[in-house]
Amino acid sequence: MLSPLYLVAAALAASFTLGLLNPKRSGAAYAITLVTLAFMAWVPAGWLWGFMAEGAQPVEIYTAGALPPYAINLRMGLAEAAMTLLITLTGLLSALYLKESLIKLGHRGMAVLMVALMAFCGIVLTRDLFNLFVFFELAAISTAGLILLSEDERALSAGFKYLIVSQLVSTFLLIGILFAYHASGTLNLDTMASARLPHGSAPSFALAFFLMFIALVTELKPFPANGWALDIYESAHPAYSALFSAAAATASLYAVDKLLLVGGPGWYPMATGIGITTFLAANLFALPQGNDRRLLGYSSLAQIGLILVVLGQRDLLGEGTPFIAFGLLVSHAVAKAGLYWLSGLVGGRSLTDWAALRGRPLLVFAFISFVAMLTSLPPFPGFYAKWELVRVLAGEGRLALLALILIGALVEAGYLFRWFGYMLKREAPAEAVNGEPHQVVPVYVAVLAGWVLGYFWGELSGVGLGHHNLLLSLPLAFALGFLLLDWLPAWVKNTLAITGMVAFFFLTYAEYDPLRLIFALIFLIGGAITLLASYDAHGRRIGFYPAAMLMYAGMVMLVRANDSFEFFAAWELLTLGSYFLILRGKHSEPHALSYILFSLGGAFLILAGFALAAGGAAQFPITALGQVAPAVAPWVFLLLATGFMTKTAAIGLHIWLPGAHAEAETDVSPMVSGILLKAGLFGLFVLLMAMGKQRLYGVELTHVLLWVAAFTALLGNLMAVFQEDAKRLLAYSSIGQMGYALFGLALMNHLGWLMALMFVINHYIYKSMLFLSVGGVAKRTGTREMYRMGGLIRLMPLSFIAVLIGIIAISGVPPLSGFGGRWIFYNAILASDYRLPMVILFLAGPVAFLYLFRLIHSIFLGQLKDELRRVKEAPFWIALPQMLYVGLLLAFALAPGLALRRVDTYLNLFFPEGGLHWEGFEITSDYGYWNPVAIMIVVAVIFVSLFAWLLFVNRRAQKVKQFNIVFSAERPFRPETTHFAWNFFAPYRKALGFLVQPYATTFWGALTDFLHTAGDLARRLYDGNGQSYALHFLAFVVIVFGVGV
Amino acid sequence: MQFDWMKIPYALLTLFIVVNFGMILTALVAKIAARVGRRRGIRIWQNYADLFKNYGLRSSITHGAMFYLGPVFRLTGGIGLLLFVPTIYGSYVFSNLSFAGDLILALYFIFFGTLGMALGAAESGHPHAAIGVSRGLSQVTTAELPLALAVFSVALQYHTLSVTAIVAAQQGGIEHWTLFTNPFAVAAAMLAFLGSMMRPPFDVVSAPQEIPIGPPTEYHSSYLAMMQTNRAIFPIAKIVVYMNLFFGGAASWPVFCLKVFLIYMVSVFIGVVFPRFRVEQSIRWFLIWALPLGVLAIVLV
Amino acid sequence: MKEELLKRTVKGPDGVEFEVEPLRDYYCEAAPTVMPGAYIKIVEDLFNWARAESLWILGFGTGCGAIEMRPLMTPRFDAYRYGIQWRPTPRQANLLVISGYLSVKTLKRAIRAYEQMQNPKYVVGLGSCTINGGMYWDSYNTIKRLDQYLPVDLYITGCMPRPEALLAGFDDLKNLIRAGQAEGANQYAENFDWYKANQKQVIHDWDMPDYNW
Amino acid sequence: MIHLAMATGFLLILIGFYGAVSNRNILRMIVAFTIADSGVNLVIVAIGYMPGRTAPILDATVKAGYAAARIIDPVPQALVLTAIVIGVGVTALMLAYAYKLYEKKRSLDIAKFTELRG
Repeated sequence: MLSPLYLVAAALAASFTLGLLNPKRSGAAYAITLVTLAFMAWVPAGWLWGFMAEGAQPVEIYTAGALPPYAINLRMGLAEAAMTLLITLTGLLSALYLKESLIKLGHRGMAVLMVALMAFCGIVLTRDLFNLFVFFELAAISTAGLILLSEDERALSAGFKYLIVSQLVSTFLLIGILFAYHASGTLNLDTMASARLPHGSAPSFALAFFLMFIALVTELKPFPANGWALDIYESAHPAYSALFSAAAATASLYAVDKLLLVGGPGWYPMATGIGITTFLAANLFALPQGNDRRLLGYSSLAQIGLILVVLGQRDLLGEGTPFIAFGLLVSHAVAKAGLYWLSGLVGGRSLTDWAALRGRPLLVFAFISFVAMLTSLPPFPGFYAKWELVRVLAGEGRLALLALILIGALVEAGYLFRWFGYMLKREAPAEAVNGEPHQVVPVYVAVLAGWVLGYFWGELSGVGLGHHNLLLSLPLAFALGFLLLDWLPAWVKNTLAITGMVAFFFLTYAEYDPLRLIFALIFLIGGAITLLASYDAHGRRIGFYPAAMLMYAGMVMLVRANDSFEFFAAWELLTLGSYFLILRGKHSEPHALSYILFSLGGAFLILAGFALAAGGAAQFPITALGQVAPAVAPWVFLLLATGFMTKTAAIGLHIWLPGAHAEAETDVSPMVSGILLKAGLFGLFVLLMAMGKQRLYGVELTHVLLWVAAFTALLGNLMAVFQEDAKRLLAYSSIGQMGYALFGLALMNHLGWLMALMFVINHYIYKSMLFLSVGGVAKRTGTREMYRMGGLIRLMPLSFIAVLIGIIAISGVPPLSGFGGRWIFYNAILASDYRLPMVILFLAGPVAFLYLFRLIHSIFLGQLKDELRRVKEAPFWIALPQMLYVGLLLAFALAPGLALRRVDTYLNLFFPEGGLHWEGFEITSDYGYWNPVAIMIVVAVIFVSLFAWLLFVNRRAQKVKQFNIVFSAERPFRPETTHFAWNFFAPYRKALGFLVQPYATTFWGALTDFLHTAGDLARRLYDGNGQSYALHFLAFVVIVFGVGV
Repeated sequence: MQFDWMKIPYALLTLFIVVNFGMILTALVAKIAARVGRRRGIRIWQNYADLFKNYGLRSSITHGAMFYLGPVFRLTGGIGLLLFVPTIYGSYVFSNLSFAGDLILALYFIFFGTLGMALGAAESGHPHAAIGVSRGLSQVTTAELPLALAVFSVALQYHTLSVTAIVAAQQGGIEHWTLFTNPFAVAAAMLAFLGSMMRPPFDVVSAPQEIPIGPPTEYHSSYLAMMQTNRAIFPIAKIVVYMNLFFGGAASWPVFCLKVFLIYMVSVFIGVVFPRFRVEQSIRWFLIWALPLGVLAIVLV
Repeated sequence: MKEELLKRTVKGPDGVEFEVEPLRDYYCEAAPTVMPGAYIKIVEDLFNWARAESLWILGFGTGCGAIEMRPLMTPRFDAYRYGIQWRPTPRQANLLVISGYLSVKTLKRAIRAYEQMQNPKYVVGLGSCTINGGMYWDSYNTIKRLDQYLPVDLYITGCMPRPEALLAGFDDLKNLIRAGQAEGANQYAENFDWYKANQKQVIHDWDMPDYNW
Repeated sequence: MIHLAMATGFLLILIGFYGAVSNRNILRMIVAFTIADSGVNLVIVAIGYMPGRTAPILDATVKAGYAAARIIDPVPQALVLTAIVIGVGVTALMLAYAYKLYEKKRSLDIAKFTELRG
């Protein structure tokens, strides 16, 4: 292991060597620079390896031949090694990225770059306050120098603004250091820290510390003293910005951390306060940003603010602090550096210009990996860090802070995912991305590093907290494997996917309890059946399979989860996967965004709920939800239930669903509707099984759920009635159906749960079938608007049969399986304590007829249009699963016991009373009885006899065509004017339309508008004037002083 | 499972009786309504003539498979509804096929015919058919609501969903009828009854003046004959449900005939007096007048 | 020929263009056929009785004589008691009453309505105008003899015939039906070409298929 | 004496800050910052000063053995040298910026360089 001093020495030596070199030999100078930087990276890499693998001990490097405090000392420990490695690697990659511009600038530029990196390393390594100051000044000067060398002319003024602020900062820092020295008699951080106790209370020391602290914190660009930083981020060369964002911030953070060591816990609240304010403000201001680099700048400020919060929570986090802080830091550094490098490849500066990346799948993958890292999604380090942070904060009752962090994170996810949507969906600029290898390689290295770090954090989390490494779980690995296989043709991948899912089910089916078995069946086998439709796709379908498999993996992991961590990780994975799937739709960009935002919001609620429930415990089995302390239990229930209901689109939280489900691709809609929605129900099942009834302020929460569910069912159905778009209609219908299922759960009795399960199965079958069928029709007709179709029954008989069976089943008419659901429903409500919510649900039932009839009539019946006369039946692979579903539906209608009987017995564990009795084909409850086979036979016999009779008496019927209708002795003009389909239920709208005013949409729209407007107004604070920024800094100092001291 | 094959001829016997009773009853009712208009009205056997005439028509057309199946669905719905409910209380012969399911089966089977008929009518491609269906479905959403509440209330009251058990609970005198033990439920249900009998003020579905007879516009010949058969069976079958739930059921055919006739007459009385509601008016009417009764019924039971 | 009945080229959703010929694609082209009665005589007799006792009139007033039909529904005449009622759709009606003069324009509608009724179906000509043109005998725009265009089973004379006369006429029609002599529909099918030629002779803007199913 | 020096130092800092935020001319701002720098240096020296002691130079008059009690604190004295050097560096850099900014817009008004904002 080489001495850390080489970090400084090598940089200086190389810089001076460059000065001696012939200025014309830029190539050689560049080579020297690269070699030096590589060497500089090698030094900490060796140390890190030593610490991690060989158990080396931290070393102190003494200078000037004397021991501290009489001389400056440097320290190389695990943290230092990691940070300097991060810094030097970023530097190396940036230098690589900067090849052309460095060679053009000549050796001066390279020297400044090396000095800057040296200074950052110095800040990390040194244990001496004044030395820290010197390194900071060096960093400032070299940073300003780098900016001065930037190509963008605007960078000049940005650099000057930076210098103004750094002058102020250095003044404060210097005075602070000197007074601290005066008060403590030492400049050595460790000595000062140990000397703190006697002197700590001295006001002069406190003041001195405040000056130092505020100066160093300002280096972290806190709100509002950060306008200068944004200007730099926006105008500097992206490689420099990467350096500032990743390397400089790392160094400054560590400096603040070291200083806090001196200051002690008394200063933690101030750090927290500054951090959280910055986090929230920066995220808010980023919301209306249109410039990519400035947006990244805001995001950087926010991330650093968050890490400052973590440092400020050191008193709680204790030993765990580095795990969390580093997790967030590396996520931020890797992602931000990567994104800045990417921004250099994109020609335009508007967010929508990033659509240029679309032609390069690897870069798209890089982009989304970075976004996922920034939003702390699994399996990246930030995810583990977020989980840990929230767990501890909730465990110690710092709930307000927790809420603020989550809100800020949601806003951040908002603008990042919006950006991602732009990238994938907006019109690509004419000029494509043509990254040179030296520009693309750093990006790839960053992506790779992100994934490796994800694995590494998984391992750490396994060692420290006993969690599973997510990347090692089979389903996720299987899903990620498709990333590597994406070059294969779609049908090969489809076969692999189906095989994998079916095989996994057969490998594991013995491990599930009856309830989970149902869900596992739907997720795995059901998913495989739905995937059959994907054979219809041609080509390679880049990106589809990783996304789909990620979603399925998430769902499988959800069913298999034992503790809250696994559950939550699975939840986020399935959310992410389904988001990608939904985003694939042609016009789905805004809907996918609203989906991911609602889902993440819900996920955060779940996260908070679990954390609250765990009360700080590292391991929290799902089953332990039942033993949560009574004081917090209702709140936990509330958080988790709301979180899950975001996924099932309960009313008020439903606005994401119609667009997301309707705009998705043909084979994706059944996945996200028929299968994905069940994840939310599974969550609710798990929640209610563990927690049962909860009371909050005397209100029984399941009762509230009951009302919410009833209104969801009613309004979902009502809204479906007024849709012109077939897929939107089905989507709204799903909202209603989920309302029914939720209602069953909230009834909190045996049959209610059985009914919910029945809806789970039924809804999976018929909604998958209907979405496929309607999707096939839409594919053939080129429209989703029902009134443009009509009369397709003859041309698309299979699709018609699927829809026919589907609507009979949904409407609950015997003899199909929907009736079973209704029958159990009646028995369940009879056993319930509540009566009034049923009124709403009774109204919802017949409303379903309206939209179902409209669906089948407007598409398949009525008048066929000119241009659709030659439409063909849906493609084989889309029709095949439909027919399978028809078979499944009939089978389930005949023998519901196959699926339900075991669950019925299983539910006795929770509700011993009120189960069903299964005798032969007859099903009996406490109230009534039902024999599906008998019903089927009776209906079939009557139907067939009558049909035969009609065939006999009507044997000479003349088949006529569509205009052979009586038309008041006239004839129809054209099919378009004869097909009664548009605004089909006009009188109904007149009577009950007031119920479907889009209040929820208005509310959420107003909220986002408000956030946007607030951010847009507030960011005018940064008026671009260097003097204003100086004033901001002074104001910041005064405010922090006033509030904190 | 043991199945008593004799149930099939027994069920057919019920069917036979009810078809004929229905034919005559509807003619009788038409005569009564004619009398209100000071006419003599149709002959009591007119329905038979019409039925034979329609079967006797030599030609017919078809618009497609669903159009063809529509009347089959319709009549299956009527016959099924009749047979899933025991007709005569205490009689094994006339308990029909009620072993297949309870009250809920009957309630939901009502929609079987409606749905099939709506689909068949829609395939004819005639806009009036679609308009009629649109109106009918819109109206039924709120018209059925009070009935659903009443049924819920009755089931709560008797703690069972078995029709036989509900009738049994009402035996022993008129004061045991649900009509007196749970008057709000019966009131609500009877208002719903008005909505489902295709008589004024709730007959806008087939509104003969503006959308010539709505859904069945294109139906004729044997299709129409089947629908006529259903027209004879279905109201009776429905009234049987009402009778069993609210009016003590019937232990013999004479009582059956009397009760069915009287219950039928409720809708006739209202129908001949009141003019027609538009769809949105009837929706509001049911929500404002019938729904509160239903809610009262389930709250008070 | 009306524009909407002309051949047109349309483009399907898959981008392929094809021709739509409304008269062929939207209308059934089959010609009417003669429909024999039931094979067993007693069945046919039963049906004829039922047909006679269940006369469903198409509610289509073609001319001024329609005014005389309304009173039949009133308490004074109450035709319902004879098994007569009105139907709003030709599909369900089996009696077409041509109530008075028939302008060429209306003739087209009357033909369409007639053809859309089901076999067996009956035509009653009401008033002298349907027999010889009546007071419109020299009009350029009304037809003079109905039976050249539609197979008439019965004429009820008068200008106008009173409701009582109508009732008497319907009674006669019942007798004809019961006797199995009201086979207008089959007659129409048998002499289809002749009827069509007559019809097309007066109707110059023939914008419908030859037989309206 | 110390207090006077320190007060003067702080006064200079304040004057410098005031000058920096109240003058829109970039050169004047730079001058203001150098004034503030001087103030800082003065403060540093004042902190290290102890009344009645001598300069921290070990020679014949100040024996090494007694030095601790006889001389003033040498550390601030040393630090101030570094601070001055750094100050000079920063000032030079700012002047370079001023030159370049002037080249770009032919103006030294800080308020004219606000194209980056929001």
